[in-house]
Amino acid sequence: MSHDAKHSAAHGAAHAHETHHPTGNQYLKIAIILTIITAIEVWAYYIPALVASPLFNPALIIMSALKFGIVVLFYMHIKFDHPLFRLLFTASLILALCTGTALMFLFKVF
Amino acid sequence: MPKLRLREAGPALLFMVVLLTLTACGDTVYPNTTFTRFTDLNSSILSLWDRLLFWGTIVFVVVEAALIFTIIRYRKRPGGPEAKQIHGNAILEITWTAIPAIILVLIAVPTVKTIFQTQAPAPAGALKVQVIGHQWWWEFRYPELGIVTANELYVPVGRTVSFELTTKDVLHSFWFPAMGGKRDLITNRTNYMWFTPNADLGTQAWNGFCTEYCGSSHANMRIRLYTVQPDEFESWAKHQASPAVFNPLAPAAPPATPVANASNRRPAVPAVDTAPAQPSTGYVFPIEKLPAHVVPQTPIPAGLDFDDALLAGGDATRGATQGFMLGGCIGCHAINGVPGAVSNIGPNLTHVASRHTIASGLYKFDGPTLARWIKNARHMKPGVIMNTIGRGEYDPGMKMTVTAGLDDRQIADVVAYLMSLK
Amino acid sequence: MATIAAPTHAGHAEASSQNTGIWSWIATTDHKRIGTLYLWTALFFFLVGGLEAVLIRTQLMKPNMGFVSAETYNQLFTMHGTTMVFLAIMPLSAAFFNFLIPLQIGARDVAFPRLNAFSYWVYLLGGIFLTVPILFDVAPNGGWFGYAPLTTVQFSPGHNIDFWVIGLQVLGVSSLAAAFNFITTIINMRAPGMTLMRMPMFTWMSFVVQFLLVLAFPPITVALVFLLMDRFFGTTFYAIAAGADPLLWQHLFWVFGHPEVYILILPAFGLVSEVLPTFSKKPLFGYNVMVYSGIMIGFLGFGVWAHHMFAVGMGAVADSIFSMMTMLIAIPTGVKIFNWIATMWAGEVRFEVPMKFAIALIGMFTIGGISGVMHSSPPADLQQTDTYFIVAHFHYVLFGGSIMGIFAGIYHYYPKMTGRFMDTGLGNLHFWGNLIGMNLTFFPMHFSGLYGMPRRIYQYDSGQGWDLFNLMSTYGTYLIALSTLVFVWNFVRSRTRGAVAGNDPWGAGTLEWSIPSPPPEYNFAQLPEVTSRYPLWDLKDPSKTAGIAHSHADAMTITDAHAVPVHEETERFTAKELGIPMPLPTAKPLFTAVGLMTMFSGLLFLRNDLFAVAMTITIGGACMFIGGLYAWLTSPLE
Amino acid sequence: MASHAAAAPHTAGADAGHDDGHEHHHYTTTGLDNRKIAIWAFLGSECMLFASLISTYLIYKGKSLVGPFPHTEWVNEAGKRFEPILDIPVTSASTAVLLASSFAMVLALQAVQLKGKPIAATAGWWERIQRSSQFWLAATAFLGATFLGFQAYEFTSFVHEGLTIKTNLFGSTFFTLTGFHGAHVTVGVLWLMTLLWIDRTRGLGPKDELIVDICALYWHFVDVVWIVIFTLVYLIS
Ligand code: HEA
Ligand code: HEA
Ligand code: HEC
Ligand code: CUA
Ligand SMILES: [Cu+2]
Repeated sequence: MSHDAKHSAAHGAAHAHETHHPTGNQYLKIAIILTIITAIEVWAYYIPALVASPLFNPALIIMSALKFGIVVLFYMHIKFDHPLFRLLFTASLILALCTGTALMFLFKVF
Repeated sequence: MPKLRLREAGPALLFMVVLLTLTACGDTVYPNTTFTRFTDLNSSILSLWDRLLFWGTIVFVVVEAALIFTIIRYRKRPGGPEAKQIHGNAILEITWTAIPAIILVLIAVPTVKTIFQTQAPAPAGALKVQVIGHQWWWEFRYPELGIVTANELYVPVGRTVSFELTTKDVLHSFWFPAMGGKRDLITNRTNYMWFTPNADLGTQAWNGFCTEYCGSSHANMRIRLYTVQPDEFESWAKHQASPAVFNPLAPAAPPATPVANASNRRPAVPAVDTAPAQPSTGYVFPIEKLPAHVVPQTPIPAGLDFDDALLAGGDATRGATQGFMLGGCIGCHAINGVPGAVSNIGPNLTHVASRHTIASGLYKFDGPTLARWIKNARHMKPGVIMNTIGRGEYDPGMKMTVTAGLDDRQIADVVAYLMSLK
Repeated sequence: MATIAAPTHAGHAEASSQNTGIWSWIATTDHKRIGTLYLWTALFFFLVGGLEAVLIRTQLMKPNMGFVSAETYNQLFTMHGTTMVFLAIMPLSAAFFNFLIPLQIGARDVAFPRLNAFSYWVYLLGGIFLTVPILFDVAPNGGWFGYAPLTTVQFSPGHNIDFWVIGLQVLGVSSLAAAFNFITTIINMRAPGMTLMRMPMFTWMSFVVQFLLVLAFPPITVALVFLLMDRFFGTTFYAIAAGADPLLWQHLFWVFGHPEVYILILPAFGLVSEVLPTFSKKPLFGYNVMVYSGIMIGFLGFGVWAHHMFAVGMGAVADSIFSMMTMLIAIPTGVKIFNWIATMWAGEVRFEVPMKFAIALIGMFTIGGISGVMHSSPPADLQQTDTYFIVAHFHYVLFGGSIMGIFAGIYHYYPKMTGRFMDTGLGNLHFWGNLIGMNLTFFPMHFSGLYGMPRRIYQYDSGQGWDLFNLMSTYGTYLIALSTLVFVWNFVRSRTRGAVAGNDPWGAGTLEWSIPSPPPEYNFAQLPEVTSRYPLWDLKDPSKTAGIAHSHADAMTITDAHAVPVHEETERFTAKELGIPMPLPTAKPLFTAVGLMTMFSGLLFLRNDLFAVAMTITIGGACMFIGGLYAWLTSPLE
Repeated sequence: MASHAAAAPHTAGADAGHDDGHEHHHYTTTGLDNRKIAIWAFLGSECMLFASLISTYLIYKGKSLVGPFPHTEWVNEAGKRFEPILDIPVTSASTAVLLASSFAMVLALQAVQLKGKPIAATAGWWERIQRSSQFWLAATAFLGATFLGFQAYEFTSFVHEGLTIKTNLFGSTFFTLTGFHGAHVTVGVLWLMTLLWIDRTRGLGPKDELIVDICALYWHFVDVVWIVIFTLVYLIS
C-alpha cells in the first residue's frame, strides 16, 4: 500500500490520473478481439482432435484468462486508474485463485 | 510488588505440575492418559510430544520470565529513572525472529517424519477391522474372521490392527487415548488407521470415545477395547464367528415350530437350537479383571421402573419366540442363525451376552439394566433410534405413550433370551 | 452522549434536538454513538454467552451430573461458541472500530455513516434472531462449526439449525458491510499528514482485520448458502444419499474459520499496542515490524485452515504443508510478544487497570499460542484434537487474548467515551478475579484433555481421572462470573459517578486524546495536521518522539511549539456553530435492516409447508429492504 | 501538504464521507472518491465468493450418482436416455451477448464523460451515437436482460430434461453457481435501469462520471465472472 502513502503526499486535483482512456474505436477493437477469442474457444470445443489433446484444457484456460485480463485492464480501466485499485483487486484475486486451487488439490480434482 | 509475582507465578507453578505429573504418569489415577507407549503409534506421537513440551516450556519460561522481570524492574517508582525513549532495535528484532524460527525447524522436521511414518500403509499381515460408526454406537467387523460385533473390540497384542473407518450416518471419530491418535469416520469416505499393541502389553481393558460431535448422544458413544493374548483372541474369535448359541436355561421349553431351512420365508421365527451346545463359549475378557474405570457407572434415569423380581422367571424360549418378534427387535437387530434377524440398524446381538456393556459403553450388561433398556431405551440414552418398547411407557422421541409394546413379563422373557446369547 | 457528559463541558450545551431521547439513538449516524450501541449490545451478548458457559460448567462440575439434559447441553455449547465469537467478541471489536478509527485518523466520521448504522442494526437483529430460540429450547445444536451432514435436515429435522444458518448469514452481511466501510475510511479519510506508517497500531490492526473480513466471509457465505438451500430447497450439497462429500463444508468453513480467529485477536493486539506505550511512557517498540507482523499474521492466516482437519485423513503431504504453514505464524506473533515486552523495557510502567489487562494478555496469550503450536504438529494433534486440550488452547487465546485486550481497551477508552473514569478499586477486583478465574478454569483443561476427556460431552463417568480438573474449572468459572458482575456494576455506575476525566487522562500520544471527552459530535473542530506517530506527544513532550521520523521539514524543529500543527481542543461548540455539515439522522438503515431480517426469516415457514406464509413474509421483507435501500440512497447524507 | 493546507484550510466539515450522489468536494486522503474504493474492495471480496462457488462446482464435478450429466450421456433405470445436458451453441450466444453488453457499458461511460464536449460537425453516425449515454445504457441493460432470457430458457429446458436443483450434485452446484451469477446480472440490470432513468429525468453529465463508473465496474466484473464460468463449466469436460 505504499503507493497510497506516496499519493497522500502527492495528490492534488482529484482525477489527475484518469487521462489516457481508450477511445470508442479502441473499445470496439477490444470487443472484436474478445469475440474472436470466444469464437476460437467454441470452435475448438467442436473439434474432437483438439478436445482430446492434453493441451485443450490449458489452452482454454489461458484464453479465458486472457479475456479476463483484457476486460479488467481496459474495460475496467484498471490499467489507467489509481494503483490502489489494482492492488485491492489483484491481491484479492490472487488470494482467491490460490484458495480455489488449494481446495481443488485437496479434493484431488487434479 | 509481590502481588505481581504471584500472578505470574500461578501458571508457571501449574506448568511445573504438568511436567511432574507427566513423568509420574500413573495410569490408575489417569486411566485414559495419552502419555503411553503401549503401541508403536503412540510411541512415535509421544516422542514428538516430548519435544513439543520441551520447547514449549522453554518458550513459556523465557517469555513469562522476561515479562515479569520487565514489569517489576521498570515499574514506575517515585524518584525512579525516566523512561528511555527507545523506538526499536533491528538486531534485537532479528534475533527474536530468528530464534523462534530455529525452534520451529526443530519441531517441524520430526513432525513431518512422524507424519509419513504413521500414515504409511499398514504392514502386511495386519488384522483387518472395519469400524462403522452409527448414531450412537460402533459396529466392528473382522472381515477375515467373519465376525460382526458392536461396541467392544478385541485385539491380540503384538499384531498390527488395521482399521478401515466408515460411517452409516454423520461424522464420528475413533479414539483410544492410550493407543494413539484418532481418526474421523467420514460419510461417503473411507479412512484408515493402524497401530500395534506392544507384545508385552498383557490382557487389559481400555476406554475409547467418539470424539467428533455427532448429535444428542455424542457423549454416550464410548468404546471398550480389550487387548488380549493371541490364544485368547483366537478362542474369542472362533466363538464370535459361530452363529447364536441359544441354550435355554429353563429345562423343558415347548418345542418351537421346527424351521426346515433358513431360506424359509415365512414370518421369521427364531431357530431355536435345542441341541446340546458347544461346551465352551469361547474366551471372554473376565469381568472380574475389569478395572473400575472401564465399568460404566451411568445411573439409570429416575422414573424408569421395572419389577426386577420378574427377571428370575424370565423364559428365554418364550423371549426368543414371542418377545423378540412382538417387540419388533428383529426389525433392527441381527442374530446370526436366526432367520429374519439380519438388520443392522441396531447392534448385532448374536453374542450380546459376551459383552460387558450395552448402549455403547453407557451401561453395564446385566438383567435389570437390559430390562429397563428394552422398556425405554430413549429414556436411558437421549435420541437413540431404538424406540420405546415397554407398554404404557412414554416415548420421548415420538412424544407419545406406547400402547402396543411389551409388558414387564414379556420383557423379562426377552432379557432371559438375550442373557443366554453368550 | 450529552446525557452523560461531564459537568466541566457545560460551556456550550449540545443543544440540537438530535442529541437526546431514544429516537436520537435509533436514527443516529454518528460513528461514536454507533460504537456505543455496539459496545452495550456486545457486552450484553457477552453476558449471555458467559451465562451459557456457567451452565455448561455447572453441568460438568461432577460426573454424571444431570443438571441439564443432553439436548439442552448441546444447545448451550453451540450457542456459547456462536455467541462469544459472532455476537460478543467481533462486535466488541466493532465497537472500537467505530468509536476509535475515525478519531485516531483524524476524520469527521466513517466513510459511509448510514451504512455503518445499517451494519449495527443488522447485527442487533441477527443477534436477537440467533439468541431467542434458546429460551424455547430450540436453539441451534450443531456446534459452532456446524459440521455437515449433522446439520442437514436428515439428521437435524427441527428448526434449530435453521436459526443458525439464517442468523450467521445475516451477521455476515453486517460484518461485510462494516468492513467495506472501514477499508474505505482508513484508506481515504486520514487527516493530512497521517500517512499509513503513522497510523496508530489499533487502526493498523483493524485495517488488517477488515481485509480478513472481506476475504474470509465469502467462503462461509457460500457454505451457508449451500446449507440454506439444502435445508429449504432440497438441494444436495451435503446430502449423503446424493454422494455429497462432508469435507466440502469443513474446508469452506475453515477457510473462513481460521482467518476468523485472527479477526478475533488482532483488534485486541491493536488495543494493547495503544495501552502499553501509554503506561510505559514510551513509544511502541519496533513500530514498523509490528505493522509488518500484523500483516504477515493476516496473510499467513489464509494458508493454514486445514490444521482444524488433521483427523480427517487428508494425506501425509497436505498434513505436512498445513502443519508447517501453521508453525510459521508463531514467528510474527512472537515478534509482537517480544516487542511489547521491549516497549515496557526501560519505561516507567504504571499499573493502571488497563495496563494490567494488557500485561495479562501478553502472559496469557503466550500460553495459548504455545498450545497452538502443539496442535500444529499433526501426529501430536491427533491425540489432542476434539479434547479439552483444544478447549484450553482456544480459551487461552480467546479469553486470555481477545477478552483481556478488549477489557484493556474498555478501561482505557471509557474516559474518552463517557468523560469519566471507571473505578480503579472495582477494576482491580475485576482484573484479579478474571485472571485467577481464567487460569483456574482453563489451565486444568490442558490436563483433562491430555488425560483423555473429549470435548462436547454433556456427561462423563467418574473414575476417569477428570473429576478434579472439572471441579476446578467450574469453580474458576464462578470466580470469573462474579468478577464480571463487578465489572458490570462498575461499567454502569461510572457513567454517572466516575471521576471526571479530561481530554487526555492517561498521557497518551495519539489524536483521539487531543479532543474533549466525550468527543463532540464533529470530533475535530479543526482538521488536525499530523506530524508523527504520536502527534500529541509532539505537542506535549517532544523529547519522547524526537527519535522517530517526522517527515515534514517544518515539523523537524519539534521544540518550537508553533510548528506543531495538532491543536489540543478544549472547548466544545455545536457543529452548527462551527458550520460543520453533519450526516443527518435517519432511521432508513434500521428500516432496511428490518427488511433484510424479515426477508430471511420468512424462509423458516417453508419447512412447515406454509409456502404462502413464507412467500408473503419473504417478499414483504424484500420489498421493505429494497424500498429502504432506495429511500436511503436517494436522500441526501448531510 | 502545504498546497493542501491552502486548498482546504483547516475548516471543519471537509471530511465526512458520503454514500449518495451529493456534491460536496470533501477532503480525502488519496483524492479518490470513497465510493470507488469501496466498490473495488467489494469486487475483491466477490472474487473470493465466486472462487468458492466455482471450486465447489469443480470439486463435485463427476461425483453425481445419477444423471443427467453435463458432458456425458445417461440412461436411467427406466431406460430413458439423456443427452449431455449443456447446450453449447445457446450458451455461446448468450456469452457473446454478455460480452457485447460490456462493450456497450464502456461506451455508456464514455458518453457520460464526453457529454457537453463539442463534437465536430463532420462527425459520422458512429461518432454521434457514441455521444448518446441513454442509448448505450439502454443497450447494456437490454443485452443484460437478453442474457437473463437465455438463462431462463436454459434453466427451463434443463428442468424439462429432468435436471432440477434437487436431482444430483451437478444440478445443485450448476444451478447455484449460474443462479448466483444470474442474480448478479439481475442486480446489474436494475442498476442500469436506474441510471437510465436518472439520465432521462435529469441527464447524466461528466460530474456523474463516478456513479456510472461504479456501475460499469460492477457490470464488467459480472461479465468477467461469466468468462470464467463459460470456460470452466461449459467448455471443459
Ligand atoms: C484468538 C483466537 C486464536 C488464535 C490467535 C489462535 C492461534 C493459533 N492457533 Fe488456534 N484455535 C482457536 C483460536 C485461536 N487460535 C480456536 C477457537 C480453535 C478451535 C476451534 C474449534 O475447534 O472449535 C483453535 C484451534 C486450533 C487448532 C486445531 C486444533 C484441533 O482442533 O485439533 C490448531 C492446530 O494447529 C491451532 C493452532 C494455532 C496456532 C499455531 C496459533 C498461533 O497463531 C499462535 C502463535 C503464538 C505463539 C506461538 C505465542 C507467542 C510466540 C512466541 C513467544 C515466539 C516463540 C514461540 C515458539 C517458537 C513456539 N488452533
Ligand atoms: C470468544 C470467546 C469465548 C469466551 C470468552 C469463552 C468463555 C468461556 N468459555 Fe467457552 N467456548 C468458546 C468461546 C469462548 N468461550 C468456543 C468457540 C467454544 C466451542 C463451542 C463448540 O464446541 O461448538 C467454547 C466451548 C467451551 C466449553 C466446551 C464445551 C464442550 O466442549 O462441551 C467450555 C467448557 O467449560 C467453555 C467454558 C467457558 C467458560 C467457563 C468461559 C468463561 O470465560 C465465561 C465467563 C463468564 C461470564 C463472562 C459470565 C458472567 C456473567 C454472569 C454470570 C451474569 C449473567 C447476567 C446477565 C445475563 C444479566 N467454553
Ligand atoms: C428401531 C430400531 C430398534 C428396535 C426396534 C430395537 N432396537 Fe435395540 N437397538 C437399536 C439401536 C440403534 C441400538 C444402539 C443404541 C445405542 O447404543 O445408541 C440398540 C441397542 C440395543 C441393545 C444394546 C446392544 C449393545 O451391545 O449395546 C440391546 C440389548 C437391544 N438393543 C435389544 C433390543 C431388543 C430386545 C429389542 C426388542 C424388544 C430391540 N432392541 C429393538 C435399535 C433397535
Ligand atoms: Cu459419534 Cu460423536
Ligand atoms: Cu485455526
